[in-house]
Amino acid sequence: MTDVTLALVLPLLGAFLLPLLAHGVLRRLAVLFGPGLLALSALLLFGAWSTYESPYAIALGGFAPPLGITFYIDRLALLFALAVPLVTLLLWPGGSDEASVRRQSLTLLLAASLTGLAMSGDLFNLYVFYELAAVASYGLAAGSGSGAAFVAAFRYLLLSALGSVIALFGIALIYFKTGTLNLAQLATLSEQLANPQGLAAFAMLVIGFGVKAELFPVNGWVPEVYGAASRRVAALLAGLASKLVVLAIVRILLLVFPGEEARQLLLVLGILGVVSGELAAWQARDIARMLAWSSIGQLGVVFVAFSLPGTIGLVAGVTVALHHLVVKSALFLIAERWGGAIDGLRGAAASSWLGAALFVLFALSLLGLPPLPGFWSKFLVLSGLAEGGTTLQLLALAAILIGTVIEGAYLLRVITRLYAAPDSQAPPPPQRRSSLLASGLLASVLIGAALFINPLWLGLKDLAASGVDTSGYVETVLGSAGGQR
Amino acid sequence: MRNLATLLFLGGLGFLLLVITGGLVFGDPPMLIGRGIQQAAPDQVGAANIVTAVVLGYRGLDTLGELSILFAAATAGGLVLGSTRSRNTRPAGFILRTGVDLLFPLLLVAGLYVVIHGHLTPGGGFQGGVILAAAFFLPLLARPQDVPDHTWLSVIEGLAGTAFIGIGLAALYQGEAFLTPMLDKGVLGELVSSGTLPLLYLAVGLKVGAELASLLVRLSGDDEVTS
Amino acid sequence: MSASIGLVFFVGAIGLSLIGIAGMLLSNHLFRMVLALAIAEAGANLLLILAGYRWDAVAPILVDGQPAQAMVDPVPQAMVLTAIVIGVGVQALALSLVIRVRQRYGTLDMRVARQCMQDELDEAAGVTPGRSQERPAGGRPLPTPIAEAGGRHD
Amino acid sequence: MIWFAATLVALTLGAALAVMLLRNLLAAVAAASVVSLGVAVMFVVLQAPDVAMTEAVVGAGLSGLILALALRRLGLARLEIGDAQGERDA
Repeated sequence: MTDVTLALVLPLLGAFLLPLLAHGVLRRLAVLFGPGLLALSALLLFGAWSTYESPYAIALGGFAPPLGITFYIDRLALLFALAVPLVTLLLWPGGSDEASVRRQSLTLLLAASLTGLAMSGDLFNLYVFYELAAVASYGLAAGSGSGAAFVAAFRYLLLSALGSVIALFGIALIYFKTGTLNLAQLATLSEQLANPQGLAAFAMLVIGFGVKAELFPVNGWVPEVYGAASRRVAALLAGLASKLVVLAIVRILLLVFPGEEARQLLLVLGILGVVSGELAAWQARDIARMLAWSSIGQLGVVFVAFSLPGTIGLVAGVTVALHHLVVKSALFLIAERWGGAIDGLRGAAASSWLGAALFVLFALSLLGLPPLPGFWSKFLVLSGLAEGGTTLQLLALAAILIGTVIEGAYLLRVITRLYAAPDSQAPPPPQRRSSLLASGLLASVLIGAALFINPLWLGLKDLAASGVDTSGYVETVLGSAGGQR
Repeated sequence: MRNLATLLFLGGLGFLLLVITGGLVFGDPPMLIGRGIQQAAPDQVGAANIVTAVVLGYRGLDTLGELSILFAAATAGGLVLGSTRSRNTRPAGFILRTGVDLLFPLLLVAGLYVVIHGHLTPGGGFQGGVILAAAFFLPLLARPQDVPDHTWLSVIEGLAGTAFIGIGLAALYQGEAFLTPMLDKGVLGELVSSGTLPLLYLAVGLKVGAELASLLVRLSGDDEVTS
Repeated sequence: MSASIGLVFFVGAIGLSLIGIAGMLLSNHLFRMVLALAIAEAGANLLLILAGYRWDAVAPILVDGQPAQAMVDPVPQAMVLTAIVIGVGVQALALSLVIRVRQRYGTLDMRVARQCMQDELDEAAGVTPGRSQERPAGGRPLPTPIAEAGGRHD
Repeated sequence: MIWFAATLVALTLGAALAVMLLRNLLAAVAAASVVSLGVAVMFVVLQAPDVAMTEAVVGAGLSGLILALALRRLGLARLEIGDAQGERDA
């Protein structure tokens, strides 16, 4: 029997050992060490996915669930956890000098913490994994070594640490009221938190964790960090890390705060994120910051989607989140060498037709052109909002539609530059072959999803149905006394 | 103007927080998991210090995460500052050197004592680790020219982290969940008791000590500022 | 008496956090922001410990094998242990960043450093610096960049 | 008891204010250590000896050392008053 905790432990072990290996005689092997461990954990998770029957809980340390830390494994957790090693592999920072080894160590730590965020069923454990992801990303953000990267990383660190203090306040409030940290047990006590104090605690958690999820009021760091860090790091943070944090927030929302007010809070913050993100992206004149602001807008849509109640909300949210994961990672990868302003991209298609074509494909899917998965994800959100029909939801619907129009404007601006005739300046260099390969793989995922949209839809609906099943969660974790799976 | 707005906002926030916490009950916590742990800990973990039982047993994964965060901070610090070499090769004065020579074994013993008694008395891997870090760092103050190279610190760091995970994996190998306490629990309150806990704390102490010491060495390297 | 002593500690926890948050928002000095962060963290830790306190209870350490009387909740204490160590790690990383910022831009003023960063980003992006409108929300107009008095180190 | 607690809290809050207001950064670091010590004593009062020990060792000791080392490396660690390099709190 394979244990999925290994998927978290192996990258951690790798991170601890990598600096030692890189010094020793095994230097040649050290280059393959990190990717090998990630591939191994992906295999483990894939095995768990294929033999999966029903949700189960793992009691870490063998302590019966409410006392110890519990991992809760269902299809939702497995799907997001599986995305972590795969996307990290695609965005792996190579190299064998000292700085590269440190960067790889941090990437492994980030991967481990994100896996933990997907599986953990304990409030404080989520906080610890969140902090680990945050500290690893400060290092990666500063890793490019420019002065701008240091300032951006410092500002990110301060904002994120402030968020952590606020989240810790929220955890303390919850502990005051309930005396437990286990999400399943908190779910049984959710009435005790259905009051202003509970709502304040939720708001604090959302603001605290929202820093990394690029939530509206606490996302000032996004354009600075993505602009100053390498595109691969930006892809990792915007594509992958933000989604896993969103998953953690959604778990807390579904289990502990089923009330209407908590959803409305997410809805309002999501709307503000869509509007502010898309407007700023429209004004941006270089591609990194344009993609960064657009990412804020997209995550606004994700929060709007998750604020929809019931299965439909979870399906819509998961679809939008996964779609954005694939598309934004790929866009950052393609733009890896397109350093300059958008105006400087003239003739990029001539120097690399494949890169430009992939960019167009992903941009169209981001916009939501019908056969591509982006259309279905937006369609799910919009239909859910129209069905809900409250004033706020209709406002969100309008905001998303207007956001899409703005998005179209700025993405088309880039595309027309790509295919314009090159002017006097030298055209941007073609992509690295590894980046093209990685984004090609992501494109095949996208096209595959478009072709098999029907089985995918059924699978996602199934996944979401078990995801919103709060009583099933409680029973799985607390019911099976003894903690043995 | 902005400051005034910020102050007003903070005043409002403070008022709100006071109102919120004013409704909380102080001194009578629900202790849903706390009570269970207090009853079960002596049998399940066998540590007289229940906080240690929680830190290493019930919430052992948090501790592993915490070690990883320290490691991430040290690695990121290394990435940011690079490998700096102390340029200040002037040896310190006689008094400092002698003092350090006397203090070094003392700190080492004190640190190890705090670490390995962590399951019995207040203290443990983190507190002892900090003392160990001070012990590792002091020689640098006295003889800046001798310790430019801290490879051995990173070796301790990596091996101690591996040991912590290895102890956890040993349980997995035995068919238990990750980080399940192993070995004989022994008699409550004795030094050799509570199974693998003292070993875990030793790993924690060494790792924390090595990590913080390398952080201190890195921060103290005066590569450009020479005032 | 019992309620008021609780209030005293609550005031302490909230006061520390507020002073810390105020320091982070109002100060423009990079080093002082790091100090303020530590204070805010201390406040949050104190609140967490308060969540586990019980009247007339002793520390959760068994003497002679058996609990003599009621003990306080050990779980928040374990959480705070974790939080304190996390805090010091983050602080060390923040200070290394401060050192680097000072070396690159020769300033410890957040406004100057931020302006330098924006200019560098604009320049790297090939956008003419100085008229960048894509300032994030809350961006405030900057007074003329303050020249640092005589580079102390470079 | 309550007077002790109130004095302790007042002292700690005062030290925290001092951290924010002192012009001399080395003094501010010292004040931050005082805050940590005050919080550590509160932890003792609240029956958390483990945490108190950690807070004293880490918060007052190690963190103070780290901050002082960083100040030295920034070239700002001096005791005379009026050294307000880069200190322009608006």
